[in-house]
Amino acid sequence: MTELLSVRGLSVDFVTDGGVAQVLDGINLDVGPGEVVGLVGESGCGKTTLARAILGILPTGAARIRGGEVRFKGVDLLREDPAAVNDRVRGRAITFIPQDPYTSFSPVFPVQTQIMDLMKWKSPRADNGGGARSPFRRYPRERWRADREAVLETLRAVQIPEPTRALRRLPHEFSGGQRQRLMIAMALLPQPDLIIADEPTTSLDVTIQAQILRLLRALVKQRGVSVLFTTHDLGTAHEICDRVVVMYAGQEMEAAPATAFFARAAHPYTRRLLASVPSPGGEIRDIPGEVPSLIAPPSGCRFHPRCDYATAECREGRPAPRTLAPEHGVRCYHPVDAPIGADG
Amino acid sequence: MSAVLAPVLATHPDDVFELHPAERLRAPGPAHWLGTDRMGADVYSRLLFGARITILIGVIAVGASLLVGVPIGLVAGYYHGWFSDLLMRVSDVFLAVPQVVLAIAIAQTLGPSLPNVILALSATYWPWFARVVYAETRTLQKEVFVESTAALGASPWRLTALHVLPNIASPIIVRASIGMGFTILTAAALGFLGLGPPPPTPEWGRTIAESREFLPDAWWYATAPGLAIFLTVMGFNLLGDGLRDVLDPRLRRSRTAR
Amino acid sequence: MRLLALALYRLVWFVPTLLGLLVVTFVISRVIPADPVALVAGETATPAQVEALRRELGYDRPLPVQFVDYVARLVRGDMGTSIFTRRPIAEDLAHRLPATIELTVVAMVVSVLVGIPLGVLSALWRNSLLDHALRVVTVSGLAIASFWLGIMLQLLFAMRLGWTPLNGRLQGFPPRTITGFYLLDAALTGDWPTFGMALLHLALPAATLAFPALATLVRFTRAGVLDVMQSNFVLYERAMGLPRSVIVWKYMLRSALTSTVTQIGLLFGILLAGAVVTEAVFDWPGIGTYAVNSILRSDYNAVMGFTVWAGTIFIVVNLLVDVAHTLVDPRERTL
Amino acid sequence: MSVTAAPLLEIVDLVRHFPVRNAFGRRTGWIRAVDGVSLAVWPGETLGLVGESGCGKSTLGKTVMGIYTPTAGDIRFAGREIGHLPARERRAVAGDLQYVYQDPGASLDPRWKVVHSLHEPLKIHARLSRAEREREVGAILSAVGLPDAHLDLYPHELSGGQQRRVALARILTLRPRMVILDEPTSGLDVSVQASVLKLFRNLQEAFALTYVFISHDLAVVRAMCARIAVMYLGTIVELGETAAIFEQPRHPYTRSLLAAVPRIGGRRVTLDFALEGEPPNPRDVPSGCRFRTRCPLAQDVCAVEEPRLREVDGRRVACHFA
Repeated sequence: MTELLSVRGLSVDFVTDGGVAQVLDGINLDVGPGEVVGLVGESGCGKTTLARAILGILPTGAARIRGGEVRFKGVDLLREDPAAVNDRVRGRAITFIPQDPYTSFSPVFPVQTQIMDLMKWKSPRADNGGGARSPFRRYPRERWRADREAVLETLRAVQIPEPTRALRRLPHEFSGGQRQRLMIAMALLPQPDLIIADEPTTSLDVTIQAQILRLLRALVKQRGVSVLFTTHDLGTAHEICDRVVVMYAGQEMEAAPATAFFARAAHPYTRRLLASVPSPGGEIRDIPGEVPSLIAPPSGCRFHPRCDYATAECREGRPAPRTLAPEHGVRCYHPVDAPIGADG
Repeated sequence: MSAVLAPVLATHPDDVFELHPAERLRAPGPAHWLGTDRMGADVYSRLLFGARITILIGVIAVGASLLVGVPIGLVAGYYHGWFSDLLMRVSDVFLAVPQVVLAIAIAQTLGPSLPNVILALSATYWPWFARVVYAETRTLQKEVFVESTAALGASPWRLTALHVLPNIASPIIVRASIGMGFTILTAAALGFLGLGPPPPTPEWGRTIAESREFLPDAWWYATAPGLAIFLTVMGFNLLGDGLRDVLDPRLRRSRTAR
Repeated sequence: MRLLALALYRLVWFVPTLLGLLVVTFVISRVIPADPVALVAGETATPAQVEALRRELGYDRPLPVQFVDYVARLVRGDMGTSIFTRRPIAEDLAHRLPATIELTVVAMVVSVLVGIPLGVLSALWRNSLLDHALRVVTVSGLAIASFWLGIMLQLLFAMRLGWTPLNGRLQGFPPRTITGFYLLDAALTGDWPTFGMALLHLALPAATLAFPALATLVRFTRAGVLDVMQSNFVLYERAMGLPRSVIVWKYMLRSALTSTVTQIGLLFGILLAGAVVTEAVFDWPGIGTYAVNSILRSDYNAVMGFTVWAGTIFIVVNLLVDVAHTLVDPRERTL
Repeated sequence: MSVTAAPLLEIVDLVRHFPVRNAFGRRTGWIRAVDGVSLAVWPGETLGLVGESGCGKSTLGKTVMGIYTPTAGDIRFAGREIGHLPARERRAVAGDLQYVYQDPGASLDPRWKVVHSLHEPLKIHARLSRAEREREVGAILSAVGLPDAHLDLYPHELSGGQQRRVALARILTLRPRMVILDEPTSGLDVSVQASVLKLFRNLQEAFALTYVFISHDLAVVRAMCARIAVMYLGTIVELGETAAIFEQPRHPYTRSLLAAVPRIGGRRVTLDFALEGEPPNPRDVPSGCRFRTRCPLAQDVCAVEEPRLREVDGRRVACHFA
């Protein structure tokens, strides 16, 4: 399968007051065309950093890319001319849905200003040749009209009532759910190949979350857009993803198609994680120990201090990727071959 | 520091109140590091004694403002009601007039003297403390630890004295330090306008006013006290900024740790 | 409509604040002094003259009655008569007001036009040479005594270099009075040599006055921009690949300005206060010089009149700033 | 749960409204955050209070706790009316009735060492000697699983989980009978959530606690609570045994709410999710039934008559068509 996005061996360090934190440690990740991939992990596992590294918007002062590549349609974005990436990839071929729809709009401009500013540079009808970056660039009348039509149509698609009036309003006049619909519309408008959605439903209520997930999945499937969807909530991942990748402490542990993932996950961490979801029967199982510091992370597999199956080799080196079934890969010396819930 | 040690550091301590007509307006040299003034007094020595007055004005005025402003801010911040509104409105009225203007009016009414300058400055600076304390108290009230301690059954007194006050101490200290600088500037302006302590007190603002008629020749006469004001005020401002940085990080870290 | 309601609301607060100011000045002028009449009469008055004046001024009546009378006079624009010029104080002040406004507005415009862009650049290029240089400017701007700065500028540019006049507003005849602002009048009448002269006279006092205001603006704009840089919408716009210049000069600046606009109100206070001493240094014929001269002549009524005027102007400006703030920040309108 | 025992907490027609003021400070309306809620909590049980943001569940908790005063209605705790007590007497009740915030660590004064924070409640409510206090604090500290060495630390020197334990210990030193837990797991990762829930359970057993468990997370509530009350726009729409309600919800809102919860390892629930729109503003509560604007079953009667909670199928439901 030819991948749309292919991350190989990506390592990112953050310089902090306490020392250098190894936030990403040799990450591999693939997203195929038209595929919705869930990037699941607990807070601090590096999923947001990975999303930002792919977008190329890591904080310039603190973050350092130690190695690896981010291939998008065969081109390594880390080594491409940054200006070209900004013109042709970011906001065009790869768009973004942020976590917090409340603060991701500028509070002082009407929604129309913000959407049309995006369209001025990122509309599929925009010609991003020379001078594309100039702030004084003209917005041709013809294109403006066509773009605005597209905006209204997309707002209808994300079920914003009365789109023409909605455009004139300020962001704070919308509810959280509606703002996230606007964000989805803005992510779709440039007709991208890939959308990176960073915990887009975390701040929403469960019924609104259900509406948004249903809408997002329907729209991207209908348009054949790929999505990389980060979340800490396994239930959300289950609702939206075709394939799930699990991260722990800056390392990817397991990647599997959604059905296989929720039925026969093989990595001990994944299995523990799935088991800690409260069961209807009231049984609660936690993972003993705490998430390690990334400034002095455990050697080898970073889960080994909390793992029931850990052996000496887990401490010595990080396990190489191994394929258990088609598209089901795991990085563990001791993968568990049993249905979920079968182990003690 | 140098203000306290003025009598020791001064090269010509007697000059402060004595006249030496023969040595009028000498340029800086080995005998008089910063030259002499119209009375033939050593500018450097008068500066040091001026520092004592300046610091004295600052400390007493800021101290008095603290004593008035902090309790008012605490009461207005802790209780919600018409009385709080009234207190803050009163302080708003004081803030609504530029400090120099109000201080001029007060100092003019009372007549130029050292205690009156201090009174004028205190009367115009206390609202700043009331404002800061009020705002900080209101912010703190929304903090979970204050609300939860109240829910634990703590009395308002306990809450204010043991939880609120210690937690707003650092902004008060920072404000006080910056207030020293501000007060010294205003005091100098009053002195310059002739509303400060009367001569022969070696007050810096008045010294600059006196020196003007001897410009441009006796440039040192005007330059030295201005630089002294500048360095003193900057010292307090930097101290305030520094204190902000020193007092804050621990708190900030504890709040972002979660 | 909502905006109008808000402006009205601010006006509702304007009246008590103004009344509060009058109470303060009343207390200062009538209650604090042991014998306010003696102050008004001056040092040379005989006891009999003082008593006569006391009855004439109505100072023998109860304080609340006096206060009502005081406010009523002020509302009619009656601030009493200056002992020195023998003219109504309100007239004196009105006559000198244009000079002060000209000076303050020029200083304000200079500090805004220079201060805000410098603040933005200082934040964008944090820890650059420019940023460090500007930090020196801001720290000294808040620490320097403006009268001393004025004297030093005179010493250097007027006395040593002779580039600018030493003081005053204009030598020779002022342009034909249309607005009372020399720059504007000269430009309107096409009298360009006078315009140049007026500008030259204005340069040093305006620079003196603008310096602390500029320092404050740089400081606040820098902090505001640094704050906005952390915000989620800037992250979003970066993630969507908008040109950096659009993010900075449209989105970030606009957000940072909402707090800076509030600062301009405070700034005006700094300028007005600074104007008193700056005018004194440069013999600028505005209300500041008038106030200082009145202090020196113990012209008591005139000083109080000046205080009321300055306070009122300041309150009015803050009212306008409040309204402007609601214009700049749409979130305020729902308040 | 014994039916014969008296309820520990009984709320009758509790109302808490917040005034909405315009720019002139004039009241233009009310936010009807809690609008006529009645329920009872029996000793030793855990009652779940669920609903989406803005449904009034936190306001309800804080009103019971005395952080807000009730606009109307009664709160009876251990047989005593506590909703309208003078401040001093109300503060004394805090010894028996306690409140845990969403982020308990934030309830510690950042400038106080752990030891002082733990002694404080005992200083307020109990007359104990220093030695007695130390014994008490030591016992509680080990119950929440913290070493004595932590006593001399400041909150920012502890991890988030440790802060949470200290905050719980602080509340438990008073040996309260009832604890209101306000969104105690919101924002936590599942594995951390699991340890926190375990801790709550152990403490309930060790200290014979009664919990009111406020949460928007239905999976957590299902695991923790024997009974639940579902809130919508300031009122209770369904109240009864958790198992029964999850098995067969009778109120249409409860049905939608349960349908929205992802269930791992099955059909995607969002494929069938049908509820449209968002909850109305609590300033403009619809006439009659509050849910009618989004309800698939709504009829004319719903706009006219507000349904009362009535006994249906072993639970109480506020719907004309339940």
